Amino acid sequence: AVAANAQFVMEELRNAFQKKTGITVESIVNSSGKLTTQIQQGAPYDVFLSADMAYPTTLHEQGLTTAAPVVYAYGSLVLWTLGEFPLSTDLKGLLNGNIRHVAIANPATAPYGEAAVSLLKYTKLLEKVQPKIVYGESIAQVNQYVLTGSAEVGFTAKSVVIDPSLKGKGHWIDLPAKGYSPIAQGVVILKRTSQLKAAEQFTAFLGSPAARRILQQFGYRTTKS
Amino acid sequence: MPIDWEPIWLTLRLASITTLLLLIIGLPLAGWLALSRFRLKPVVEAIISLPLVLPPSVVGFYLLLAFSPTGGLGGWLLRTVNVQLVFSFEGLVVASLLYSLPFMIHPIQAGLENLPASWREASYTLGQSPTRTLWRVLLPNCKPALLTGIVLSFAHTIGEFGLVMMIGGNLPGQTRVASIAIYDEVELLHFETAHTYAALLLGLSFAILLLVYGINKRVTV
Amino acid sequence: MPIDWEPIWLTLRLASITTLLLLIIGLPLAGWLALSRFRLKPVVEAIISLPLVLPPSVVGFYLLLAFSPTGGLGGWLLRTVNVQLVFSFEGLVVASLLYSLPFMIHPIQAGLENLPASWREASYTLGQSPTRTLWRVLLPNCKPALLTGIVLSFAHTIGEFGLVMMIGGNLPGQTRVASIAIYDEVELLHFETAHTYAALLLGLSFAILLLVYGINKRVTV
Amino acid sequence: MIHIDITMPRLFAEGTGALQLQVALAPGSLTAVVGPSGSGKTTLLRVLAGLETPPTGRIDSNGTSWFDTSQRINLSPQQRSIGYVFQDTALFPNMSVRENIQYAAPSGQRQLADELIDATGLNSFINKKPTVLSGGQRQRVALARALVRRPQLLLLDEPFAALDPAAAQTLRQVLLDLHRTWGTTTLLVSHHDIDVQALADRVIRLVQGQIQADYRTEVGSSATFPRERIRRIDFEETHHQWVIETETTELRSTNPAWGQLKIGDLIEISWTPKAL
Amino acid sequence: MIHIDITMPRLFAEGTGALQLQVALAPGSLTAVVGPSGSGKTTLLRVLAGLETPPTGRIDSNGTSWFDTSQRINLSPQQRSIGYVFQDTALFPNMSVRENIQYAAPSGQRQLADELIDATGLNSFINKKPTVLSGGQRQRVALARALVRRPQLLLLDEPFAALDPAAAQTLRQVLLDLHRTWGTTTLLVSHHDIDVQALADRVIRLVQGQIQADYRTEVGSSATFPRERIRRIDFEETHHQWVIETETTELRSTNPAWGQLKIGDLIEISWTPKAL
Ligand SMILES: Nc1ncnc2c1ncn2[C@@H]1O[C@H](COP(=O)(O)OP(=O)(O)OP(=O)(O)O)[C@@H](O)[C@H]1O
Ligand SMILES: Nc1ncnc2c1ncn2[C@@H]1O[C@H](COP(=O)(O)OP(=O)(O)OP(=O)(O)O)[C@@H](O)[C@H]1O
Ligand SMILES: [Mg+2]
Ligand SMILES: [Mg+2]
Repeated sequence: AVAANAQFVMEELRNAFQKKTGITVESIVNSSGKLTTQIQQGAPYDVFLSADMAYPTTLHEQGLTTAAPVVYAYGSLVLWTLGEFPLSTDLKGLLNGNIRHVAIANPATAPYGEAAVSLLKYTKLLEKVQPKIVYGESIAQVNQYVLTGSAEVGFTAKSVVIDPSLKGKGHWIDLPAKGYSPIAQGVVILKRTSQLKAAEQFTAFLGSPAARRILQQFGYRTTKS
Repeated sequence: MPIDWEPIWLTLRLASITTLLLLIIGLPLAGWLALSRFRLKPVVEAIISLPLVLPPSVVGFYLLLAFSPTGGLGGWLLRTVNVQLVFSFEGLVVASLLYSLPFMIHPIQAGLENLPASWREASYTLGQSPTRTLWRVLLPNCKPALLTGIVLSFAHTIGEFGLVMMIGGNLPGQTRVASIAIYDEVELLHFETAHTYAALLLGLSFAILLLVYGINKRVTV
Repeated sequence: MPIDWEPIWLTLRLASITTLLLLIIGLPLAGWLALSRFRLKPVVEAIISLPLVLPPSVVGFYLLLAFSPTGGLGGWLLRTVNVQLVFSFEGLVVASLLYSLPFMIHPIQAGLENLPASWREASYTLGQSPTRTLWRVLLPNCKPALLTGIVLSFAHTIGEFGLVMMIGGNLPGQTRVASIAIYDEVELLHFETAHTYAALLLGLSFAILLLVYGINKRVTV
Repeated sequence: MIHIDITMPRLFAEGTGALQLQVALAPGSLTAVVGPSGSGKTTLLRVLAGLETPPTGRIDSNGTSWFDTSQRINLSPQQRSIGYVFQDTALFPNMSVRENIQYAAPSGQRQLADELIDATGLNSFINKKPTVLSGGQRQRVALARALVRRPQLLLLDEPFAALDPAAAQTLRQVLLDLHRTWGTTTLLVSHHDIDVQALADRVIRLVQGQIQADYRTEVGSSATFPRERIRRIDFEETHHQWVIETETTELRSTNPAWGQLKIGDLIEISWTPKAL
Repeated sequence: MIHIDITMPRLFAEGTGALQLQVALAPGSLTAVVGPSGSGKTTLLRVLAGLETPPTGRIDSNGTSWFDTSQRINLSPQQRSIGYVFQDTALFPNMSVRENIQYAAPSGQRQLADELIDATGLNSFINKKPTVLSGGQRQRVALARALVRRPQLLLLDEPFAALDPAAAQTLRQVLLDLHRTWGTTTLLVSHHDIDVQALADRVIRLVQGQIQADYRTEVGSSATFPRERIRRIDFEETHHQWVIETETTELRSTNPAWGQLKIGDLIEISWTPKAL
């Protein structure tokens, strides 16, 4: 089970893992919250890659995992637009009158949204930008808002914008990691798994240099800073 | 935990407005479908049901494409009447209209088609137009079907969520309706709050539905 | 890009089975609601519409709680008939049944209520039971309403997604229906694939609906 | 014997009132119920069929209680061995003529259904749907359908109203034959004296829900005046009167209207007893 | 003058055929259409009203073409200034009696609606819904409704079938009065000779869709024989015959059925011309 924001990199990781071990991995994509609920109700998943640490921690506390969650990567935030708007790391550009809507993921449920809000707070722009903010259910919806032109700019994950299929679609900039805490991505093995060995192999693989390379390619950081 | 009533009122407003507009659009359309002998009628009937077969969030995605200020329709609307359909209550209404249309049209059309032909014929021979016949004679005589159309549209709009989430952008007081609020709480694993919201929504809806059915019974008996 | 047909077949299978089961459950229930003079009828009518007013994923959440092997109902089912309703095709069917029930019941009930009382009375005086009257006299004479029930249930089951996603868990070949497949592609920003899937689903559904409406026209003219 | 004793509030043309009557119908009798429009004739049939439930009363057929408010008995229409021909026929539009008639036929009784189709002259229409039938054809189907279960009590609500005289005569004959063969107790609502004449052995006249007259007639067809052809028609100058002669009757009248008649025209005389 | 020349394929009791007729109706005439059940009477009215479209034909009212296949003219029912009383009344269940009648009334014509309600004896029922009316009451509402627009052509499909003799007589009188006042050309389908007698100045007899007879009668009510009370009734032993006397008529008959009659009973004589 994979959280929505990790699905791009997951494909690549899956292929690499399969090449290495010959074990096929099926990924089930959904939002972290729904996956957590499903796991609580006995969903037949083996490994859970969450978009944050909170959900896997909850599962761990309920005794549904084999061990405490492990961070396998950190996501980083980017600002993305399809238009001609100049983007700057101080986010001042968001005040541009031609920008009607700024898409961020729901800060209550999505870690990237939470990060975006804390960044806006840090740059003291939150109040001014607030009327323009629209909330996506997840990063995926933010992406759709930006791609359809419904929102002129959006805060999304770096892993999204560097996906080859989106090459040339608008421009984006990295946002300084100062204003928000890096988005830790946790992984846990679920107790109900019937393939404990393969699951362990997979989590181990996530920490391997090969996996790290892939993660980095997709815009993840593998260390905290 | 304090309950935020705003999403609930917003939902009821959305559902009421949508149902009302659907009645205004749906009655003539259903009447036309029931009375006309147009050869391509089955095509129109099938098209009306089509939005249903796509998942709401996907319909929402296509509407987003159409409504967005850079899109053809959305841009035109923005320029000419300065109405923006994405991330606004108006947009939710338009999207709900489209998606709930079959729930209004089909029952009413079926109801009209089941009426004895002689009523229509009698009204025609009395010199009355098909429109007047529809309003004064046919529709008042298929109340159960009208009721079905209203209840299904209303209930469906209350529960609609994928579409609303997509088009609306979850803006408190504007597009953050109850279904999204509950959804968020479930996502957050705040089950208690979700239960409360769900119970409230169910209770209110139950009261409204009961009222509607109760009145219907009074009227028809 | 190769198209994975599995989700589409799965969807059609789910929709057909659900519609068929809904007919089997819905016809007697609608008949009972239309014919009986039970005092609490409005309550039953309201309850049938209730699942509609909650967002599908929230209904899915509650069903998950009920169906899960640790839940009362789910556990009981697992122990006695060894059927597991969560994350299985059977579970999807049960959930869809519940959620699409009003789309089958309401139109048919309305259709039955609009028939002239004398047909029912004539059948009774001919010594025929309410059940036989329902099957042989009343239902065959409200074909448009039956059609509405079938079309709405079928289309709605095809498009249902929030519920299926929650209960089904997106398991390929088992619960990964077309609506979820499209949703996934949209989420992945694979718009091309999503368009293709959507077009396929629309095309197939359109063909099916057109067939249904066409046949209906033939039969009733 | 069928005993009826009911009170059923209704609104009549003259104001609120009640259908209130006590009647006993002899087994095998054919009773005509006549009376002005809105006097409660249809209501009486509906109460007997169990389609309306009066607040108080008792109906008892050959010792079986169908309805008794004091004993809280109220048999359903299905349990009451009745045949009912509705004023609006109430044919089932989805079934062909044959299917309408066979719908209620006990499986062994196919032959009776066929006989009835013959007797009512519906042979050319057996596979047609009721919607394409003329009003009279529909009425005949309804009659055949009501007879197919050999009911204990046959209730007819104006079965001949939509029939032309010849067709009505044919059907009256069928009804009379069937009535003679099986002796089904029959209640016939009619406005037409000729029906009363040709069929009924008893006439009950309802006015505003009350029995205004109840008398026996001579049984069956012997009581009718057959239509007869005019053999001779003359104006007798002396008495200023027309003289018309048919096979059995000679008629003399000063009414000038007779002048229109020609030899060969059919005349028919109907009558209404004084009490009505 | 209304010219009709149509051919309309239909299935008759005797097999497939066509309603085929050429008729001209004089302005202000009242024509009765008679004929056996299923002979095409209702079909004729429906074609005239524009509810059925024959494959070929022409209908022309006072110089206005209503229907002409050669010129591709086909006016809708609304454009044809007709009043139609359906065989099944087709009252609107959602409207009260008054609303049914006023539904089609031009706004200035409320008074006419009220007059018609009076004339048809519906005063006690104006606020009732049709479902609680008796069959005859319904028929009267339908007639009043069809008359309220003062149509050029009035089409009546068995309007008296469900009425008792007295009510029918009242309504016939209303119809006749209205007909005399406005001279509406009227086509009346009926099975009952008495209607033909009392109302029609011309009779068209249809059989299997073809005109079998078409003749004029003396105009209006002068042609009827009023009901008369029996003043004297005796059996004359010598001739073995009954002698019955009323105000205008003396009747002598060997038919024993007359023995049932009493002084004070009403008798009524109707007749059918030979041609029928
Ligand atoms: N469902 C009903 N509720 C209340 N009153 C009714 C109902 N049905 C009929 N009535 C009234 O009861 C009276 C008797 O009606 P009924 O139909 O029995 O008359 P009828 O003798 O059959 O007349 P007709 O010869 O015209 O058919 C009428 O005045 C009518 O208005
Ligand atoms: N819609 C239709 N399609 C085909 N045939 C029809 C249709 N309606 C009636 N018919 C047939 O046409 C013939 C004439 O029917 P019509 O209703 O005109 O008879 P009618 O003279 O009015 O008879 P009645 O006196 O019994 O009412 C009948 O044999 C009937 O079966
Ligand atoms: Mg009656
Ligand atoms: Mg007819």
